[in-house]
Amino acid sequence: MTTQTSRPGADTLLETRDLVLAYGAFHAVDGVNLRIGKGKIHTVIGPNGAGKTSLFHCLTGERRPSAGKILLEGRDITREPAHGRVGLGMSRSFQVTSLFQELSVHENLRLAAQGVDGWRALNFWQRLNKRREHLARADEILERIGLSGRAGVAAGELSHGQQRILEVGMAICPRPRLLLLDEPTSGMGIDDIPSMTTLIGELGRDHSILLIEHNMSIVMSISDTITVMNRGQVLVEGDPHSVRNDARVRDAYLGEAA
Amino acid sequence: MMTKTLEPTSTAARPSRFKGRLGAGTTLAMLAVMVLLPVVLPSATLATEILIFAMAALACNLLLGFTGLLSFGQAIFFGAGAYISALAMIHLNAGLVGALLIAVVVGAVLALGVGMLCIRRKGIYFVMLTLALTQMAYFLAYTLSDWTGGDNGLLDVPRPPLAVGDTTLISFDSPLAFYALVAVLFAVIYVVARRITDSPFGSTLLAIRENEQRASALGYDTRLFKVMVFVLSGGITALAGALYGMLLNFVPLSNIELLMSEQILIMTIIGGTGSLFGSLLGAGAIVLLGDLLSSIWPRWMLLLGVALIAVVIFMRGGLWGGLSSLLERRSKRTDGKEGDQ
Amino acid sequence: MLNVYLFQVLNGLGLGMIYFLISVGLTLIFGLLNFVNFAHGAFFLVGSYLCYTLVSLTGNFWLALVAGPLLVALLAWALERSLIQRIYHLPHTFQILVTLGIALIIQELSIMIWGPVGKSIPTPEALQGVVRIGNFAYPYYRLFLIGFSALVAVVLWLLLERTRFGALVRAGSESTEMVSLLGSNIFRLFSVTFALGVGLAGLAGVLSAPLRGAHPFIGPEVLGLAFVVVVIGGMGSFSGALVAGLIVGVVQSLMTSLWPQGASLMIYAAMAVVILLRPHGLFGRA
Amino acid sequence: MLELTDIHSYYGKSHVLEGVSLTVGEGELVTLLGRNGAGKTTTLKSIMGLVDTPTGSISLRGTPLLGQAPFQIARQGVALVPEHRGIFSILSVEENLQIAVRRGSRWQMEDIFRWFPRLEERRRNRGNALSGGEQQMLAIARALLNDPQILLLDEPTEGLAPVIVDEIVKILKAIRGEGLSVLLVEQNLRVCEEVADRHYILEQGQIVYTGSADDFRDDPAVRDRYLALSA
Amino acid sequence: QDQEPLTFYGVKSLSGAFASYGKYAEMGSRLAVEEARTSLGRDIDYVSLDTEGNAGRAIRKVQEAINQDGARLFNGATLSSTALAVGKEVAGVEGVFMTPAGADELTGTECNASTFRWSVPTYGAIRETLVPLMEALPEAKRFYTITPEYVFGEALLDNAKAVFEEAGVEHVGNSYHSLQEQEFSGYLTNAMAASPDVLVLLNFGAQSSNALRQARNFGLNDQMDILMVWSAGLDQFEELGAANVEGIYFGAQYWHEVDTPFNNELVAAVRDAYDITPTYPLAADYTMTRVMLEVADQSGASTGPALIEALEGYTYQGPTGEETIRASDHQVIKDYYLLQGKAQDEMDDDDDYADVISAGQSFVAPEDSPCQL
Ligand SMILES: Nc1ncnc2c1ncn2[C@@H]1O[C@H](COP(=O)(O)OP(=O)(O)OP(=O)(O)O)[C@@H](O)[C@H]1O
Ligand SMILES: Nc1ncnc2c1ncn2[C@@H]1O[C@H](COP(=O)(O)OP(=O)(O)OP(=O)(O)O)[C@@H](O)[C@H]1O
Ligand SMILES: [Mg+2]
Ligand SMILES: [Mg+2]
Repeated sequence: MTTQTSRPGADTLLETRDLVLAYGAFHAVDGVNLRIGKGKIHTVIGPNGAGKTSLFHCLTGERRPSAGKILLEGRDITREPAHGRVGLGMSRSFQVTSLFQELSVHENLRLAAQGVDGWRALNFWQRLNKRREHLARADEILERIGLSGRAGVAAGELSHGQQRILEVGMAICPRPRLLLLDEPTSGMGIDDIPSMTTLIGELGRDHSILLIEHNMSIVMSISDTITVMNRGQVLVEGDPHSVRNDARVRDAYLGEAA
Repeated sequence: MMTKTLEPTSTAARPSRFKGRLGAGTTLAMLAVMVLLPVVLPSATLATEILIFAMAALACNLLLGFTGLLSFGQAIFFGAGAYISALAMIHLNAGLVGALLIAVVVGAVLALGVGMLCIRRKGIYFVMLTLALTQMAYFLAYTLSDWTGGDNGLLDVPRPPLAVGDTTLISFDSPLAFYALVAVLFAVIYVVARRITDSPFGSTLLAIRENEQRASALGYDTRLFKVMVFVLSGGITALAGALYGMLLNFVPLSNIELLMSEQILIMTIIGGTGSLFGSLLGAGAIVLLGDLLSSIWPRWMLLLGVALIAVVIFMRGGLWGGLSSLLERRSKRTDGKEGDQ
Repeated sequence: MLNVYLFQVLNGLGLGMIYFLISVGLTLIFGLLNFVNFAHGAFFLVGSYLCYTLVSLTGNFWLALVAGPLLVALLAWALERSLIQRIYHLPHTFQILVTLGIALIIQELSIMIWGPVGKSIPTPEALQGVVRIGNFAYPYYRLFLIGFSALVAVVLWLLLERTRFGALVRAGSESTEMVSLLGSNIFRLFSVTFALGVGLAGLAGVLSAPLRGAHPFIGPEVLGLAFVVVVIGGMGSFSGALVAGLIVGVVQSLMTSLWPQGASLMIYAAMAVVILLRPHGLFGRA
Repeated sequence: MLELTDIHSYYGKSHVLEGVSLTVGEGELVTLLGRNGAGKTTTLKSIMGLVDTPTGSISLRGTPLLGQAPFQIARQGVALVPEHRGIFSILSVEENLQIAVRRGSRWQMEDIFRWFPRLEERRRNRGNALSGGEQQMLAIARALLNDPQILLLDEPTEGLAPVIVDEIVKILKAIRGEGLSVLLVEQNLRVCEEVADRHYILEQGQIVYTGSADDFRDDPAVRDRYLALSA
Repeated sequence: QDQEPLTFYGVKSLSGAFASYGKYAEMGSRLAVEEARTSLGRDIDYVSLDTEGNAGRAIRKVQEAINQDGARLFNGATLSSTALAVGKEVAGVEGVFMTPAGADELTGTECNASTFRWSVPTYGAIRETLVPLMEALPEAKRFYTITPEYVFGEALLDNAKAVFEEAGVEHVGNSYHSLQEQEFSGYLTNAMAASPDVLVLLNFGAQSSNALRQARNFGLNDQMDILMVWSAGLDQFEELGAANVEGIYFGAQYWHEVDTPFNNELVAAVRDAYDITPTYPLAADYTMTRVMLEVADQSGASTGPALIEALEGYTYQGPTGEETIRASDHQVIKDYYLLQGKAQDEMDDDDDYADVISAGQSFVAPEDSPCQL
């Protein structure tokens, strides 16, 4: 069987080709071909240990793939370091909350907004408050994620759920074209989940999103495309309806929840 | 919602309105201290030594306090600055400005190299790399004895005047005049360093200190930032080293020893990591402690040991942390509503 | 006639075992407690001086060999309970600061107790003399040291890798809270581990005393050496300390025949190269 | 079995629990629900002696626990599976289990491997080479080896695939079947309803609702009010 | 008559890594000042400046003393680097500085009008040990040296090589080692391989102690004779202990059992004052302090240059016998000793570690010295 090298369609934002990530002899990601369309919410689901986070690490530059390529609008970014990808319009959140614990919530967001500045972040002569656009962006995001009341509090003092929200807030600060979210709702309260769902849904209008998520109600309600991974490989790909009704997916993943 | 307080581990961590006010005050306090130092202390020479080490501690603080890099490599820059400026004056007839500039440039370039090597590793391995490089620099200085005087030290280091052509503008032969020179340089560096720490660059350093992985994911090339601080720190440290050579008219091999790195670090930490003013306090405390106690009790270093432990246990923010929390408590008592947010 | 290089290699292996002994306590404390002990050299110093005092009081080296390390461990235990325990959770910077302080205090106290001039400790009677190999000679005492260090290595390895105590201590290096949640008294576990690591420094001090005497300023040098070994081997790695100790010993011994001036440069250069090429040392783990 | 009376807990100066009282009976599975930041985790930590709890009383079968060190509390049979699982990443799966083994515990290694065949497969893996689900199983397994009288679980299904959640639910049922008392903190209502005997709801550091599983099921108003499901 | 008080400054390493030296040096200076107060009948202020074992600190304190208090009379300094730099500072204000430090540059390439040196340079130390040793051991034809790699060691080695050549013996090898080395087994192995008749240790302080200890450990003393050219004298013997010292040859600047009037007085005074036997640093700083105070008093010199003039060519009875301050380079001309360690059961008292084998003076002729004042 011959695999045809795909022509990156004009509507493809990010593409992986035969991506492999090996931990020693074990292939956590084993030849994944993924295509994320522009302006789409693309969700990756799969049982624990399927290799979702590992795939995610490759996309964000946290780990260098053992083989295969990653293309952003046709440009090969496989070897681009993590910080370089932000400049190219990719931004991520972490599965395990990763914040500047001792800095204030506002400062966390401001730093996130400033990050895309590239060389201008190296400016060591201007005062912080001269950079209005970052301050304004931070305020705007604060409003949007509903943490305005806690702007001055150190991030480490927020509750787990609030930290999750801040985590996503930081990811959208730099106005990315592609947003990579790893289990944004993990550990969130049931009451916050709907608002997170709404938030992601809204974000989906301005951004392309790659989402890793276990919460089926979110996944099914907002995804445009769902990729189901299993044992490092793509098991099924399709729209929510077809995935939900796929026997293999029920077997490997959904169980009774379907 | 209730207010939560975390124990502050560093004074630079979270700027509050109070700290801001205090910050502006410190620049003034700094100027006052610099004017008073030679008057209060028994000699201007002692005051000069304090400022020189304060400069080195401040540079160390940029690494440790603001970026979280514990460098045992400061002696490389300090020693190199001293040697290079002395050699430039002795062999190339460099003037004051030339000698200091060469020191700064060489210090910065060395720091670029050391930084690029060392930041490839993190944590204790980073520390050990800087330590190993210091040992190697020491060995090099000791082997190149034709240039450095080896174990005997480099003698006959001049203290040139500020001159234009052949006209001497200001001579620094008197201890007080030299003190004035060092004080002016220190003041400039202090103001520049403050400015830098308050800039986007400085705030990013704090972010890197807090969580490097996250900073990188936000688009910051954290290595670049770290190398830049190294360069900055190396340049300033080398300047301090050059001034030290001029002060003593002599460059001992001990300038480039591990012990020198250790001493600079101790001053930084005792003064308060993350506080520029603290560096002055730390350098002052350590130099004065040695000066006063050594004449009373030969075993005074025991007290230095006790002081080190006490700072960690009781006053983690160093002298500055202790001082500012004292002031903060005071100010809260006086204007209670304003102090609390 | 035995080739001098060959003999240097043999001598280096012997030296390496001593270096292993000097560094193993440091690597244990770092690996298990994630604690950077800059007072390691100072505890070594105490071991050497205790050996001196015990030998001059009783004339019995073997007594010193048993009592010396125990006393050092006891001192460590007391220090751990009163001071170190409070700083495990702090960043390495603070640990370095406190232990530097301890090292200074120990050094100055040693001068107050034993005077600024060093002391010599005689080689135990039973181990005086040398084995002759061709026209070279090797002291019995050094042979004994090699054997003893090997024994220590085996016992320690069994303790750490094959016992529940070892697993618990390793677990504690990751999360103290979780270990207490499993019902183990983490504080006692840590005290024991710290005392063990420091006791090993004391043991090295006692055993080195007949070779190098006791001197109040020996601490920093021993510390530097121990760090080189530990870093090359991988911080916290037990087998790393053994292999790196041997490597450093052999390199150093060979260097004395090849390029003696550069011996100490060489080991620091080796350390830098190892860190750059193998981020976690030869045997360290991420 | 376990009884908390009017406990107040603090992180430094911040007052997080403002008088929480609850009980877990012998062999009972009780859930503790509530929004983010309500203090669920803090309640569990208070029981284990991990947070500052100056007032109130906590007792296990009449023995006061307050004031004891966490390891002493654990030795009396209170086992916590914490929020982030607390797997020792540098130990192998087997070692992770071994250090928890208590002689005389109702469950021994063989039982564990029977219940969690996945863990047996991965027994030589380091803790950090496990997926989230595997880690959760390991954490529960480890707690069971620790001879528990009562098991405290903090969001055991967080971040798990639905099939694995089903697996966990089965395990919870089995544990309850063995007569072990369980206090479960959970956000997944489906799981709660499936396994629980009784529910508590915590809000801003106070218990605002308590009721049996049936009452809770029959009273959707409660959910709307405290858990804002309909939002 | 009313004389203004003399103020005297001792540069002593009281704390830090050279405390073992500074402690005794300080005792010596204090004793001399104490005695001079009665014998000269005038006020003498003594101020000690602690170097903290750090050359930089030492210089700053000397500068301070000079600038603040108008200090002009200094002695002491253990470290060569400190001594050289102090000499320069003092010369800048035409004061007087006398030191027992080891660097030949003090009265050689870096000499100046203000700096005086009491200790015998490497040239004399080598000549007065190797030559008499060769006489004592006519069979010894093969010599092996162990040398620290820096200026001081190099100087000793060059001098030793010259002596070997003159005597027509074979220099079968040399091992350099670095300044920080404390492990000598490798170097001793090199020495064994060369199978010399005499092993010559050219290092000093803790390094020479360890080299000797380990040489005994390797049984080298059974195979060859061992000479430590630059020993520190009594305190080093105490450190090594009788068992290590036995049979070994040592060079020394001072030995308390030398029978000269000055020395006998000194030993008695030190026993009286401190209940110890004088060590080299004690004797050196005592002698220098006493000589400087006496000359200052006798000559009535109130300025540096006058005192320098009075000191130049001054001859006095010192601990080694008659000692002369040579005018051309300010080197004190005095004896250097070759000692041999005794067996423990032959020691007459606790400090009787060694016999004096020979004593004598060898100095580079004034016209050959790089220093021409
Ligand atoms: N550092 C590592 N070394 C070896 N194996 C690893 C490592 N990290 C993860 N693995 C293995 O790789 C597989 C994939 O892990 P990954 O974290 O990508 O899963 P996941 O799909 O994100 O699961 P979850 O939903 O539980 O987070 C797992 O089986 C895990 O055991
Ligand atoms: N270490 C801490 N220091 C200060 N405050 C804390 C700390 N940990 C938690 N808090 C605060 O205590 C409150 C209760 O937190 P807790 O973790 O118990 O909530 P929770 O109910 O478990 O929430 P979640 O569902 O998000 O896990 C929150 O407001 C949180 O901000
Ligand atoms: Mg994952
Ligand atoms: Mg919680």
